[in-house]
Amino acid sequence: MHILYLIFVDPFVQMVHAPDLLMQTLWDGLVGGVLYALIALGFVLIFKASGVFNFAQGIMVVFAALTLVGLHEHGVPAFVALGLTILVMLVLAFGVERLMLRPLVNQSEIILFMATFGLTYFLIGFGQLVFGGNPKVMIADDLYLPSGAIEWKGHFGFVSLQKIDIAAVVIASIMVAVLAVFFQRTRIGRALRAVADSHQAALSVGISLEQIWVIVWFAAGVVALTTGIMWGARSEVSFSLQIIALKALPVLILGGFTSIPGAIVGGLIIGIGEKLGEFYWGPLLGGGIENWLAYVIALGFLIFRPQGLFGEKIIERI
Amino acid sequence: MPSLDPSLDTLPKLLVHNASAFGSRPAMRHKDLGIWQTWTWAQVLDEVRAFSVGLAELGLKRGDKFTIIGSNRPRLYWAICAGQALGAIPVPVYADAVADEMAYVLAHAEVTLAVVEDQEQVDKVISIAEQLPQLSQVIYDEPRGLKDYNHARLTSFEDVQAIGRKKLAGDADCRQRWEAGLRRGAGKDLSVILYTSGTTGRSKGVMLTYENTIVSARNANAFDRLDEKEEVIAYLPLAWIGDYIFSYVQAYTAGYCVNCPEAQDTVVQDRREIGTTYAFAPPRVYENLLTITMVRMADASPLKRKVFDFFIGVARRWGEKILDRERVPLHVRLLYALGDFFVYGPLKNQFGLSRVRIGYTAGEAIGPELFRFYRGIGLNLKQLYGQTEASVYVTAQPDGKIYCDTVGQASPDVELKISDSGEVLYRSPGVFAGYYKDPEKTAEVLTPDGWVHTGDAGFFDPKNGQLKIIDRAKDVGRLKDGTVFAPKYIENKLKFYPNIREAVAIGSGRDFACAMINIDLTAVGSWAERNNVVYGSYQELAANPRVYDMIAQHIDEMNRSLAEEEVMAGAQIHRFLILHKELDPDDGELTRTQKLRRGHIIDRYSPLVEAFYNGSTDAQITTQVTFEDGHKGTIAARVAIRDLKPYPARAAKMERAA
Amino acid sequence: MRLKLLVLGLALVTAVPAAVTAAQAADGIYIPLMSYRTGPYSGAGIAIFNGMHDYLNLLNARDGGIGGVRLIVEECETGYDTKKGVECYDATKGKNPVVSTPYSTGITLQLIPKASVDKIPVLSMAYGLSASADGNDFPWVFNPPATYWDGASAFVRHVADVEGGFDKLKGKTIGLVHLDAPYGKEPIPLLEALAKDYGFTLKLYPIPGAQMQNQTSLWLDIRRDRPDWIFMQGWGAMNPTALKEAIKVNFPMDHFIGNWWAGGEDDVRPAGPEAKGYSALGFSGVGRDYPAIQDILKYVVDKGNTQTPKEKVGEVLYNRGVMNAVLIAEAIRGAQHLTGKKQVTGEDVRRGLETLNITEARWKELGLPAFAAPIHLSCADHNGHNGIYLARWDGTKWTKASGWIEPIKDKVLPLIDSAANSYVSANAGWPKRSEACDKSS
Amino acid sequence: MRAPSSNETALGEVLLAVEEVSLSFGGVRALTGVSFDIRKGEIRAIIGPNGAGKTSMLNVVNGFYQPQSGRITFKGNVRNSMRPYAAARGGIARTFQNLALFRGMTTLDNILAGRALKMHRGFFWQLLRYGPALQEEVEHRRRVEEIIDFLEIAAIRKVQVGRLPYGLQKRVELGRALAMEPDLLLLDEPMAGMNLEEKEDMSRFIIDVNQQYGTTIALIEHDMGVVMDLSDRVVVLDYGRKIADGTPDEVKRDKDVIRAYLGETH
Amino acid sequence: MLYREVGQYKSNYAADMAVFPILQDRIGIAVILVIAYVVFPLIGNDFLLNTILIPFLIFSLAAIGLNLLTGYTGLLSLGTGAFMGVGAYACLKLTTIFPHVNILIWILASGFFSSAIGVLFGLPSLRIKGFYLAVATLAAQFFLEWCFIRIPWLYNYSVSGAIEVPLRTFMGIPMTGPTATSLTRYLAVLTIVVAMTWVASNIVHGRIGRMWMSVRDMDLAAELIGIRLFRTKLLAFAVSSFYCGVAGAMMVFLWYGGAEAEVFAIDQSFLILFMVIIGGLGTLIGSFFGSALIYILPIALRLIPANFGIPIRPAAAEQLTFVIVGALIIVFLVVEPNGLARLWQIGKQKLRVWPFPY
Repeated sequence: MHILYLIFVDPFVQMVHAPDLLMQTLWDGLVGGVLYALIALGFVLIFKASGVFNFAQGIMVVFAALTLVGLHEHGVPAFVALGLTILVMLVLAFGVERLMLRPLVNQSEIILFMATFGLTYFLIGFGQLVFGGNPKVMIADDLYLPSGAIEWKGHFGFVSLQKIDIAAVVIASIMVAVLAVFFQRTRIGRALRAVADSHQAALSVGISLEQIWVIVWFAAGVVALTTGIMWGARSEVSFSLQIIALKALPVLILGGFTSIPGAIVGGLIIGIGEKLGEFYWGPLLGGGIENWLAYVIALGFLIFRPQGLFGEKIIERI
Repeated sequence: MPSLDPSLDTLPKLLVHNASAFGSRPAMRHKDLGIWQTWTWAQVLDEVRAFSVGLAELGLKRGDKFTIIGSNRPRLYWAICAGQALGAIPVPVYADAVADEMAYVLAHAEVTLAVVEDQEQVDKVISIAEQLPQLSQVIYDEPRGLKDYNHARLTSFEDVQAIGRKKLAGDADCRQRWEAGLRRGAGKDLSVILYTSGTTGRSKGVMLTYENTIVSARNANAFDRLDEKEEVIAYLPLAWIGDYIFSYVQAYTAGYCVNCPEAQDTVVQDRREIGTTYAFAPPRVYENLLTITMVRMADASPLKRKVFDFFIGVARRWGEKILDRERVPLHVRLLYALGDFFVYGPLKNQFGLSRVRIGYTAGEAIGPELFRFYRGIGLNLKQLYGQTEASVYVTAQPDGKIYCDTVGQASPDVELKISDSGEVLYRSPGVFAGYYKDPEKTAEVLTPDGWVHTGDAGFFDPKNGQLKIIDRAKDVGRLKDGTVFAPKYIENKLKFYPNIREAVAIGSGRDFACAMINIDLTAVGSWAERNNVVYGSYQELAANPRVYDMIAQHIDEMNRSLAEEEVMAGAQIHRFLILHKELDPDDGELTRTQKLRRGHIIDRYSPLVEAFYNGSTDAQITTQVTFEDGHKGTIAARVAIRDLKPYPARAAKMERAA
Repeated sequence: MRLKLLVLGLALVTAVPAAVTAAQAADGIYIPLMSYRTGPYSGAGIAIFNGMHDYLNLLNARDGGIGGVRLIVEECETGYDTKKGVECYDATKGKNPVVSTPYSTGITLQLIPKASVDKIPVLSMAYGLSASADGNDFPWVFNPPATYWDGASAFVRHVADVEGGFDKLKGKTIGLVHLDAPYGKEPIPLLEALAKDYGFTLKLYPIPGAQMQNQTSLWLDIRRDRPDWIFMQGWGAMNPTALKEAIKVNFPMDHFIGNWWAGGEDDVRPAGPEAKGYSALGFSGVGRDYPAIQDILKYVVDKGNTQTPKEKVGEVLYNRGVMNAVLIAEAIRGAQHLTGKKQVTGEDVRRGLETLNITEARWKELGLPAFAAPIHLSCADHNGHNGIYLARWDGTKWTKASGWIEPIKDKVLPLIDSAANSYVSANAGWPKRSEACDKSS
Repeated sequence: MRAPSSNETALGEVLLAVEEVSLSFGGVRALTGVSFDIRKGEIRAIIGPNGAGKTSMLNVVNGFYQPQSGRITFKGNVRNSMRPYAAARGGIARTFQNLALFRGMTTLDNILAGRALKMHRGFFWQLLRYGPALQEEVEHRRRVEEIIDFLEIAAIRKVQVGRLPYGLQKRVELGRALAMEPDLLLLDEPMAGMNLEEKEDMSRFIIDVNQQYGTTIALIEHDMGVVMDLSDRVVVLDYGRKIADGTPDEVKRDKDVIRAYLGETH
Repeated sequence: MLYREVGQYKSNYAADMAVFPILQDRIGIAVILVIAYVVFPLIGNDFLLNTILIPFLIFSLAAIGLNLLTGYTGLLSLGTGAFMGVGAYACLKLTTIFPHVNILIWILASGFFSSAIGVLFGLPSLRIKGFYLAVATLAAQFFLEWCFIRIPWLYNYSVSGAIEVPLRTFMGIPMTGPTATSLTRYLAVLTIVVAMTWVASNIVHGRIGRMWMSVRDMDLAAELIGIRLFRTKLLAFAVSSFYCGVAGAMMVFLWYGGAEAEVFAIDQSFLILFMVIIGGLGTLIGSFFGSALIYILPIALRLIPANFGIPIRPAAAEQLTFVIVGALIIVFLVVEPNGLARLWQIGKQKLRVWPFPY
């Protein structure tokens, strides 16, 4: 009985009693969710255009952030370093297209998936070789990212909103909006959507498949850089950051592998869901459940909607 | 003349003997349903007995003729024996014979019963049934597709066996009666009538007694020390004396195992699986294998090709010496051992010839290069010379005395002589009893004192005393200037080139020699593919100037080698053309055993022959052809003729001659 | 083409391990360092191994080795991966190493059973298996100068000092923020025991490895629970993230204390000045104001015979590396003294370690006055349970902020005994100590 | 509507009856009130222009689609819909328009897989692949070899089917269906994409299957010539409705059918 | 060139359906077994046995396990590490509760526990496929990992929180624990791997293997021929997890001799997946190749600089190893997406048709 009370009553009592904590949890969930969504967006872009399940998205986040900080460490001014990093991501996109995607065209999904593992290994080694393996501090100040917090106090307690988190939410939103416009309104964007349907259709738009691949990988690279800056500023830039990318996977299940709005909504659901779960129900199990809770939430959804929240309905044709 | 043990003087008697002597040894295998179904001698006897009794129930009796039509399947071999056990005489017919040909043979032999393979043969027999009033029963092996046929005169092999088994089970004496009937057969009895396709005219039915075949077979087994452990594959036409002796009579006398392939086109694979120890094949088979080898090796990587060429070179130079156990330097032995590991062994393995102890080539002269190639890689290939009329064996080469240009010495019990006109004659226990219902022809060939005219011109090689066959006696001609012209000799030389499938040399009574060529579609096709030569059909490829260039080069090479030979130097090819169609037995251009019917060809292509000698550079030709489904049509083409420059006879030779 | 690649690959794969066995140790004392300059924890690793390597190089450069025998120092990269650690161990085993320094709890656990078999002592300086402090059960394993339990107890003693006595601990809440892994959970039994004795409440805040950089909800819990003190058994990227989150929830920095793996420069630098007041445990000196460190700068760093950037010399973890190297060197010296041999073996060094006695004076002799508390090991005590001090982050650097704090030994020792017993009983057939005991010099 | 067929007397009882079956996908009607029957031993053709619902009909029969209404009676059992597994157990086998072979497996394994329902040896014996399990494999292999022999595909026995030419793949698929020893064989465009010779072969196989094994066959085919030659009775669908049903001759003369086929050229 | 197939004919189906129908292959297997059982024990030092061969074999077995699921049945799983962990922890509990039962029996029995867990987490495969299923198996991975850390009962409440492998003997010879020699452990691992590979080969060559492959190649058609998809998939999960579980138990008991939960982390799952894909999906021999390449190649690469006197720091060598392994993975996939096993087949085919090119 007591256990039922702890599961079904107590958390809600707590929510009512300490609304500041609830709000703080929701806010933190929101911020986490936005960042998950950003990583998931990288996955979705690439999956939609090339059918590649890009396992390297996580390492791309680290690699981008590392390049930025590493360049700065070598005395490159912050914004020049930012520009150079974007250039590096472009080179990476070209390299991936030329050396990996093109030779592997028409291979099965799992082979491409595997190839991104290879890419992951490569980037781990390469990043450490060039910039060293020690953790680095994100150059948040040099990029004029805000620090400190806005605290909102009242009789119910206080809610602290980190300025960097606000910035993250704002930048992520802008990023998503830009990408959305880019893919809805531009010729390239239309081509990209056409590719998702059929490769033939894309050719008729007049853009080669190769170009599209470069574009999406580059876009994913920029998304990764943004994620890297934000997450790096929240903790530090180190290789363990790539584990965060795994968090994007339940988001993908939830949102569907091909849906940009799915990635965003999924990110928010997972972000908020896991924070609430951890905070209010986690202690029942000794805490630390956040790590698998996201997957369980996603799995729950999956049983009822095998194609994800926004994925297209799968009709088996024979 | 040795006389046979009367208890073993017929094939059915041998079967009964084998069933007790080698009861559990395999007598026959057939690749069917994916695996090698095996029958021991005891099982074969059981199958044969059941079928035989069934046949008797259906009315087959002593002296009746019955036919066997189909490919090499155990049941058809059993049918032969089953009929013989009743004293009936089998008349096997070529399975690919067209209905006309078949009708003639069956009618001539007065066949009353047919054992055939499948629907295709049943259809054929039904289509000629009107011409065969005596034919009362058709028995088929493969029931597929025959369900809806009128079964009044149609029975399946199994049903016949079932009848036999039922009879055997129900009637205790039946078995004794059957065996008694079997014992009534004797060596002097007529055992089989084999129709020879003959290079000219209608087929003749060669009558052979049990004694003919069994003595011949027994001698051959002794000659090559064959015993019950041999494995052979039966893939040559059932109606051909070769198969009858090798796959049936010799197997029954030696007790060895006969393997039937799954299908005609899996023979190579099946031979490989079985690993035959005793092989028999016309030169064409060896030729095809070599062609395939050369074509495939042309696609191999350069390194591999170098290795291959190098070791084949070693084999050419030393292989035969090693095979004949001559003394060779140690380093050559080592090199040859390496070659055996890298090339010869794998090659023989690919051909399924690794375990072949004795391989015969016969039926036609084999190209010397071809012969040396196989012997070089360690295959004990030998030549023999034989005829249906002799129950195969006339001469054969004993181990260690192998020459590529002879056909060997007289087989055991065979007497040989050369007539004044140069024709080869022989006398032996295998000599046939006569042509069925054709005493005139018999008299032409068989002298009253038992000598048989072979129709081949030959002489004994003074160096080794072995017989050398030049050509058909009537084909050996002379050019106008008197130079000896042996067309077959030239043709065989040409046919060694993988690109040339068939050649027809012309020159008898003419000023100079010419040749009509059939290119090999596999070899030339692959060459074309590699050289970006586009072609849509055989005809198109044959007319291609680059193909002409290539063939011209081959003939030129041959001319040069002819120039080195004293007798033949004058018979170099001056002009040639490539025929627009492949020579085909259906058009009567080849015999069913794929031998050239030269006379017929020269008639058919007379406009081309004329063009050779009136100096035109091309000629129009229209020929009638028979398509696979039997309907006839014509094809027309304009065929180009090329000139070649003959070589002067070699100076060196002249000096020596002088 | 494909085939050739395959053949090439196979040849490579088979050829190389064959070459390994051929390699032999040259003349000298062979000291393999299992290092992790790569991987997620390389931040700490690089500093430590720079310190170790530089000090041992100093001995070679300045003194010509130890007792006239050169030291052959070879690093083997583990990337903090247990698998690779064991691989390193097996790969270097053939070259007669005198000591092994696994530098990862996972690897240490692997090596403990092997040590007695291979006769190579394991020196896990303030990490590894706490129970291995018991020299009777673990004659081949050494973990001076303090165990995690000593660290946690020192923390409690500090809290008591600040609060005004152990009796004041009653009713207080102490939070343990720890990595959710064996290392992180190590202090729990001790803190639980102390909580029972002193009447404070212990709250656990585990951080799973995958969540190291994603601790928001955990710190919300802390905000809700408001513990009075927080002790952090942290590691790698978990530390700076925790500090940032602590700042976010306004947790008072002077009540937030990390253990010695949460007290490096890289751990606090990302949080910057806002982390001012955070302190961490330490047992080796900070800074470069020691003659020996100056010697390193002179003989090693300035000569370019190192991978260390000059400005990193003297940092917390660097100095810890130096200290570890001192322990090794002193043990070798002791072994040479005990045996009279110059070229000592692992067995000799084990004896050297067992008789290790670095007094205050000796520290001074070594050019490291008051660098660490005196260390005295014995056959029974392989740890020393030495004094620990508190280093405080002043916003830009670490400063020593306390004297030597003694661990609460009477609580720690029984725990070590029972842990050693349970290890031995779990491992039926664990060998009885057969090694003779040397008198301490 | 159903005119007595000329060889009705030769036909057996009703094996499968479809009554008033309707099927729609999210508003799109694929089948509307279709009824027809298939009698034991006959070759029944289902024809119709593209998009007439032929394949949907087969999918309903073997349980891939669940119709919204209607009844299916198979071997006297009445149900509203089938599950594919139940259909397979009940003796319905099928081939597909676009091949549904197990591409990674050999011809032999594909056809052996068709024996899945008939193989029962337990897991333990499978682990050892010995004794009863091996014996079972051998027994079924023999049956499969007969099918291989029947379809003349001995030469490709051990070739991965993904590498075979289209025509042969079709044959292997037929082989797999035959391996189930079905009572009712559904063939979805068995001759699509074949050349004349291959079509003739396939026709021969279909007839042989029907005659030799007595298997009832329902087939969809585009080639009218083939349909008219092969089938005993024909049902014609257009836009998901049945417009004709009868012998080939009757159907050929039917006005609706002529209109449907002529009107197809939009 | 080594193949001489003349005279190798099959006169019954049992012989024709044998796993190694060709004599030379059977000889090859015999030679490999002799090397494994006789030559290696004679020449092997600890490095070869303990660092190369034992892990190689264990990873091979785990790869076989995953291959049964992913390669044969077409179900992508990223939970291999956790399933291995279940085996390891189950084995620990079993031998703790029943210490007198032979440890080898428990190592095998622990497979049943991971089997059961595998089936449980295989349940979603009814509804979901492909990458969605892969992510679903991640739930298993993370949940189980959490359990290994959070449930002290699993690790016998040991202070270190790690599995400490107790000493167990077999006929008086120590099999596990610190005193067990590399050689005994190697022979135990080898025997288990050989036996289980043989069993796996039996399964995949028989009825069940065909069912799995049918589901993999075309699940709809499989259903149509009467294969019950759900059962078949769950069976694949069960068998696959069994293999992974045994591999996990061996990993801890016969290789590490003690391990933290971290050993069964997600990285392990990925590593095994690497092996399966690089080795060749749907081939047993590929599992061995993949294991050799992914596990042994980095070791070899790391040893190159040290043994050939290339002046490179170990850390840089390590980083370069990552770069090279990563690049090699891509190169291998480009060269032969079907894995090393396919290369092997091509090579074997070349030898069979030698001297011909095809």
